[in-house]
Amino acid sequence: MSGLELDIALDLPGFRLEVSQSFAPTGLTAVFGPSGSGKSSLLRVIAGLEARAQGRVGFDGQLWQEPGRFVAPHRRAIGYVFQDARLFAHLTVAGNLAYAERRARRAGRAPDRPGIVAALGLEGLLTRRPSGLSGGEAQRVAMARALMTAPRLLLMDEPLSALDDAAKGAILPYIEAIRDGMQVPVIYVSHSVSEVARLAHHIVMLEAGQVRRAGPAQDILSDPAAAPAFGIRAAGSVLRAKVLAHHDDGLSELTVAGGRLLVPGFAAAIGAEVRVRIAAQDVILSRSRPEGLSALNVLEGELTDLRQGQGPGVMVRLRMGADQDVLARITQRSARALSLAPGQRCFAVIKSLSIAPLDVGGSGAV
Amino acid sequence: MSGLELDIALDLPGFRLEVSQSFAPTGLTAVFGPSGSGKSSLLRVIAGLEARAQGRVGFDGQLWQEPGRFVAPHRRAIGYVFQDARLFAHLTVAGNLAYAERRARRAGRAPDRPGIVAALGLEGLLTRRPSGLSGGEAQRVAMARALMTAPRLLLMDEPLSALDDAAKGAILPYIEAIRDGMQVPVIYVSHSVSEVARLAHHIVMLEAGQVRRAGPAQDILSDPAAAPAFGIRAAGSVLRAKVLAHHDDGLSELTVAGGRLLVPGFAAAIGAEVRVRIAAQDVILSRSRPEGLSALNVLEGELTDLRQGQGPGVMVRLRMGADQDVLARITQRSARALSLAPGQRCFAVIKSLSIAPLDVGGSGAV
Amino acid sequence: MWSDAAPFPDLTPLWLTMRLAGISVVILLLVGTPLAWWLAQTRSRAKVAVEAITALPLVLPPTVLGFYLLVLLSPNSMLGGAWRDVTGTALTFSFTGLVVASVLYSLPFTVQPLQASFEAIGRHPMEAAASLGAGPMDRFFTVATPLALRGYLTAMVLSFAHTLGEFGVVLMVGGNIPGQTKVISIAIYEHVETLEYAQAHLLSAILLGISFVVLVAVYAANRRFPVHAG
Amino acid sequence: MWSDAAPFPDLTPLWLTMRLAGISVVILLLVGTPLAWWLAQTRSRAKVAVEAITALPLVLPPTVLGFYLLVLLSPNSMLGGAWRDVTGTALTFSFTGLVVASVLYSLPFTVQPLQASFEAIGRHPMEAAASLGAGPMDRFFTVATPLALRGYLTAMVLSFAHTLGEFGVVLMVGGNIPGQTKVISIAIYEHVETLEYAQAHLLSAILLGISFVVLVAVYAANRRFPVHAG
Amino acid sequence: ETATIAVATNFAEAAEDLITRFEAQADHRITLVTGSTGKLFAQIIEGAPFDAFLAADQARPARLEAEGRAVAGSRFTYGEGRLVLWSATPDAIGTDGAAVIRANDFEHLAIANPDLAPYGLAAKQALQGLGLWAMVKPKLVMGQNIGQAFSMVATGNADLGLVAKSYAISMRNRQPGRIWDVPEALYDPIRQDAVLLTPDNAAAREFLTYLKMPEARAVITGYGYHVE
Ligand SMILES: Nc1ncnc2c1ncn2[C@@H]1O[C@H](COP(=O)(O)OP(=O)(O)OP(=O)(O)O)[C@@H](O)[C@H]1O
Ligand SMILES: Nc1ncnc2c1ncn2[C@@H]1O[C@H](COP(=O)(O)OP(=O)(O)OP(=O)(O)O)[C@@H](O)[C@H]1O
Ligand code: MOO
Ligand SMILES: [Mg+2]
Ligand SMILES: [Mg+2]
Repeated sequence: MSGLELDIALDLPGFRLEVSQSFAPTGLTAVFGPSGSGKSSLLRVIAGLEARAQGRVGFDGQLWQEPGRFVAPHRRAIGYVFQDARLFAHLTVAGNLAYAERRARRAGRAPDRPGIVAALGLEGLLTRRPSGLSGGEAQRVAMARALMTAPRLLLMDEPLSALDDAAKGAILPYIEAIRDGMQVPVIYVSHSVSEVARLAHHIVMLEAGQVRRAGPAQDILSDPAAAPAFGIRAAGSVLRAKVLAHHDDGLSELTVAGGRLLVPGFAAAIGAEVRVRIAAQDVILSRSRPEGLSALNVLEGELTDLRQGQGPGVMVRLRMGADQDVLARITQRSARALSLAPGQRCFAVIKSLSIAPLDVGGSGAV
Repeated sequence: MSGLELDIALDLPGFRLEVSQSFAPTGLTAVFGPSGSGKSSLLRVIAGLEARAQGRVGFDGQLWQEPGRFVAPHRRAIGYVFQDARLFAHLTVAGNLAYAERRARRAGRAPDRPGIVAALGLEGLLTRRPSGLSGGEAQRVAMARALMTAPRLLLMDEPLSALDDAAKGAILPYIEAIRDGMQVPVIYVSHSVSEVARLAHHIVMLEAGQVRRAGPAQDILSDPAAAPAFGIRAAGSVLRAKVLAHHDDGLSELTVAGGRLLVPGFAAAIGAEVRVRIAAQDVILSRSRPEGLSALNVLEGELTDLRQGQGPGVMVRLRMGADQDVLARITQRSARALSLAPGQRCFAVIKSLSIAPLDVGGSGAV
Repeated sequence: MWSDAAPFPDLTPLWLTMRLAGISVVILLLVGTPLAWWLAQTRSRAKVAVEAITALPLVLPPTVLGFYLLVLLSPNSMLGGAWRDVTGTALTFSFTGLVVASVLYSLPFTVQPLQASFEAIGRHPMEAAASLGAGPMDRFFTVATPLALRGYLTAMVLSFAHTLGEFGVVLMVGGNIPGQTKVISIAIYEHVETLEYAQAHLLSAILLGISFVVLVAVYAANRRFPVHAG
Repeated sequence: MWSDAAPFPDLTPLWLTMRLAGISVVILLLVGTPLAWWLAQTRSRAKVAVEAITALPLVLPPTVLGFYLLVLLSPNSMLGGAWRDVTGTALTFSFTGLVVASVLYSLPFTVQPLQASFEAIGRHPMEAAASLGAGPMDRFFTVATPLALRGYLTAMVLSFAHTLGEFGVVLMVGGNIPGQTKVISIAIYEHVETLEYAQAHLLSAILLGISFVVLVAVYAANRRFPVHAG
Repeated sequence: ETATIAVATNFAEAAEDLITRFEAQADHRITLVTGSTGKLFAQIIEGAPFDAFLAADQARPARLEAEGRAVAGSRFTYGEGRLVLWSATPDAIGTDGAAVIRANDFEHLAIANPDLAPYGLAAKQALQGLGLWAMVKPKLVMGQNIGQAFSMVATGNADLGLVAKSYAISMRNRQPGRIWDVPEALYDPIRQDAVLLTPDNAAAREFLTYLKMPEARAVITGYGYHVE
């Protein structure tokens, strides 16, 4: 199975989008970039909604677009969550969902209606007209409608931007289930680093219509060079972990290279592989193993490099094992005070609870 | 000067908004609540856009609404950023801005056009039609248009939801300038805790059309009982601080009750009062003063109470001085291991860089 | 002039008219919809010309248009001749001819409002429908049509009413044959011309009354199933 | 029947017609706009009835409507009498009378498309304008009107074209007085009736040609300054 | 002085000719307004500014006179219309038009509406007189006036028409074809009356007087009308 292959150019008055990029056939690819960088335009090209786009679009061995050939949007079996909700004003919420479901079934795909309605909390809204929905409600309905197509490729344009954390927390597991359980590749536009960190296996960074960086989420999120683009506060590392135990006091224990981690309890089978994101700024460094602190997680590793950023910070990389790094962002002052230098053994102190629930996710297919 | 006084009820099919609340005459009041709780409806009532609303609305000594009296929306001198951008499709970006400016000037108010255009980064967009704007661009134009009314009261409905952190970082200081410099009260709907924490002097929490809590931001954000509503990860404390020095290595030093804090450098006069927000989950506790850590900030205080939450966490309150508390969220396991109990002297370890730039703001008029 | 006792007028023309108006409106919608849709979508340079041509039948006085249609549809003409060869009947002086004439004459009243409301929909809902797997015909009927309901209403009201009142064209092309092409507008006209004012008033009142009831029903239905804009 | 040499027809009726159509369209917009706006906004129960009544002038055959208008506007009637008392001139058989009749007859073509496009705007842009300090009149002219441009176009095209071609009403009310009330539709009609076909063709061609140019200009202008929907 | 004169459509061509001649010898200007007799009548009742009325029948001028809308005693017959059978197809009509109709080898026969137009009534009477009314009735198509009936024949949609002779022999008729004069015994004379509407308009009064002069009568005869 091959994924999405793009080699396209789109000229809009005063803006040019030029993307030549392969997307993984499974997992979630986050498209990240500043406002106006061409994220929505990219999704439109993939969906076949930009007649002006030049070039090639291929998906799963099929050519959707090449010179002289153009597969119409409705034949691409995509689900598209638009940045604006675009609900049908003449249909109720239930009617909007049924619109998608009917066509999916006709094409031989079977969406899980009750599951979607429940995941997005739409039970009470089904008889409403779109004009009677709040902003967040409309966004949830739009997402449900796209899911109701049971798509082969899911395009989501900032689907959670109008939602509060509680609603996001209810919806994200459902997106993960689609991403992993249904093996539907997802292309996900977002400007929320925590969403990207939790969900993405791959990241494509756009800037002014061009791909600036692209690659596995783990690499990009832990690459100090990429940090400025995400905002320095988003830098962090992603560790592969194995579930060791679930404890009575609500904590789950994981093994990672370099030690063990206690994280807020979550549902996963013992032995399952998961990913844990550790934000660089949540890591405290110590030359000696610290004692008497409330922080439960201390990992030991080798300091491989220090990189001076703009501002008062230094990004420090600790190697825990093959391919497993932890990033720590500390002040220059601290680095001097601790006389940090490459080659030293160091301890990373991580407050268990600063590993956000959002940041523990299924392993996906990185 | 008296602020906004509301005593209103609004019946929509299947939803009732009932709010009786005074809003401070200066500063920014964040309206916070889950999707569908009535935040947008509340703004609509204040703006005079809900003809169905019953009751009284008063602002600045004027009665905008009471039985038998209704001041039309265009006479209220408000600025309103709608949740959807609502730009005029028949005008360019410049035309949209001029529309607001012309009417403001006619009413004797003088908006700062170049300042607004610059703050929102609209220089390159002025000749565009709304249909040619990206989602974030449209949102910025909508915000600029509302600011161009030079309003006496600014209503903003999730104005930054479509924007990335970099754009937010550019816009927030401008909102602060309006809030403080122009003494325009702002009512600000948001579901972003970091925005609320940075900007709000007051918080009104809505739930199912009712006010659940209301009060100074500092109290509500540091009240463990309110934490669940914000999401446990949003809990934290706000300390009053005084700027002591700006150091060469890019750090600024503040005095707070309980000690000194080093934070990423920011612009403020020596001696100025600022507010510092410390997220409860970013605090590590220790019974003894810790040594050899990269973390620079250690505050000493008295443990006043421990509160067991849902899940594996415990919220611990340290009293630093009169009215100045630091909240720490740690695991039960740690609390047991450290044998924490009220009355003990404790040390709070705070990574300087976990005090987010967004969380250091002007002191406002709390 | 306002006589009180008068023989009750023959109502055959009324039913004939209703049939004509009904059939014409149906055909107008069938013909006008694709034309309006094309006009709303196309970026062709021909668009402006086609738009103008669509409105032109209105410009000619009905009787004169009727005269030209008489020439155009006559069995001696290419068009009328071909029709006769195929169907064995003439287009002129027949109910079918009336329908053709009415459709031509009322076409602008159907096309213009439909086009305007198709244009007002914009491309967003259609894009959403496409992304949900709806093909062009599918989304036309399930999205564009319901969203253009107000345009259909306007189109139907204008063309229905216009066909009822239309007279000059119908007279020329139809030949005023009782029971076949003598519609109510001709009947009322005749009563007026022959100074049978009482009967003219009565027929006018009936026509107005029925039309009023039909229109109120249509508008009330429209009010019950509105599309909530914004 | 298609003669080649014919005296060039008198063009006075053409200019008269253009004047009539121009003035009528202006008055129709002035009268139709508030009516359409009211209809688009109101939640009154009377709305449906008013909507239906607005369409009723269409239902009557033009000559018959003309006859009723003749009776209504005649100096012998209350209305026409009052007009004569105030202005010193009669409404019937005058250019003013023609304008009144044209406006009445073409009103539905103005009101219906305007109402439809006002309704399509929805309340959101108007709310935004109010929040920016625009009062009701202000926002009507600066927001509703430009957003309803397509409706104005339809209204103008339909009423302009209809006034050009209108004939029965005008003939009855105006009395076909050369230079005063003899509009081009009547002139063409007369040429046809009196077998002056060549002149009828010529006048028709001129009328169609001018109308085509006007319509193309209007549509092209509309294309140049479009409101981008969604 | 100027006068506005309302003339029934069928007489329009002749009236134009007469006005030209009249204006050449008198110091008056005449404005011609044409229309169907019924319409002109209704307009006169409602106060139309016409100074004289040349109708296509006798009934309406008489009624105007009776109702005091016309100058008493001014009414007179200016011409008598003649009915002919006419077809746009050359040779469709031989020497015996009645036989052509009787042969029933046509699809449509156009007449003016008998309820509205005097020529229509005459056509009906003629067909009844020939005993052919019931036979042709299903094939009749009707114009509201004689001009429309003529158009139906001229465009080839109706094979035959019973129309005013003035139309069939008009200089403007480009398909003269063959005509058959319907015997006068078959229909009541189509007397067309004129009446003065405003007593003090010299132009109108003099024009009506002119119509009775031999010169005018010759012109009228030339357009296919009978003048007593
Ligand atoms: N016209 C209406 N008819 C019926 N219900 C409505 C209407 N408008 C709003 N509501 C309902 O009122 C409730 C409050 O809506 P409101 O838009 O104020 O929510 P909100 O707090 O702004 O939510 P969000 O964060 O999702 O924008 C919602 O449940 C919504 O569905
Ligand atoms: N129809 C158009 N005409 C001209 N420019 C356009 C048009 N559509 C989009 N653009 C421009 O193309 C650029 C990319 O737009 P796009 O919507 O893809 O941005 P985006 O990355 O999705 O931004 P956001 O995060 O703000 O939604 C923007 O600068 C936008 O102004
Ligand atoms: O000239 Mo007539 O009166 O219409 O037949
Ligand atoms: Mg976008
Ligand atoms: Mg809202």
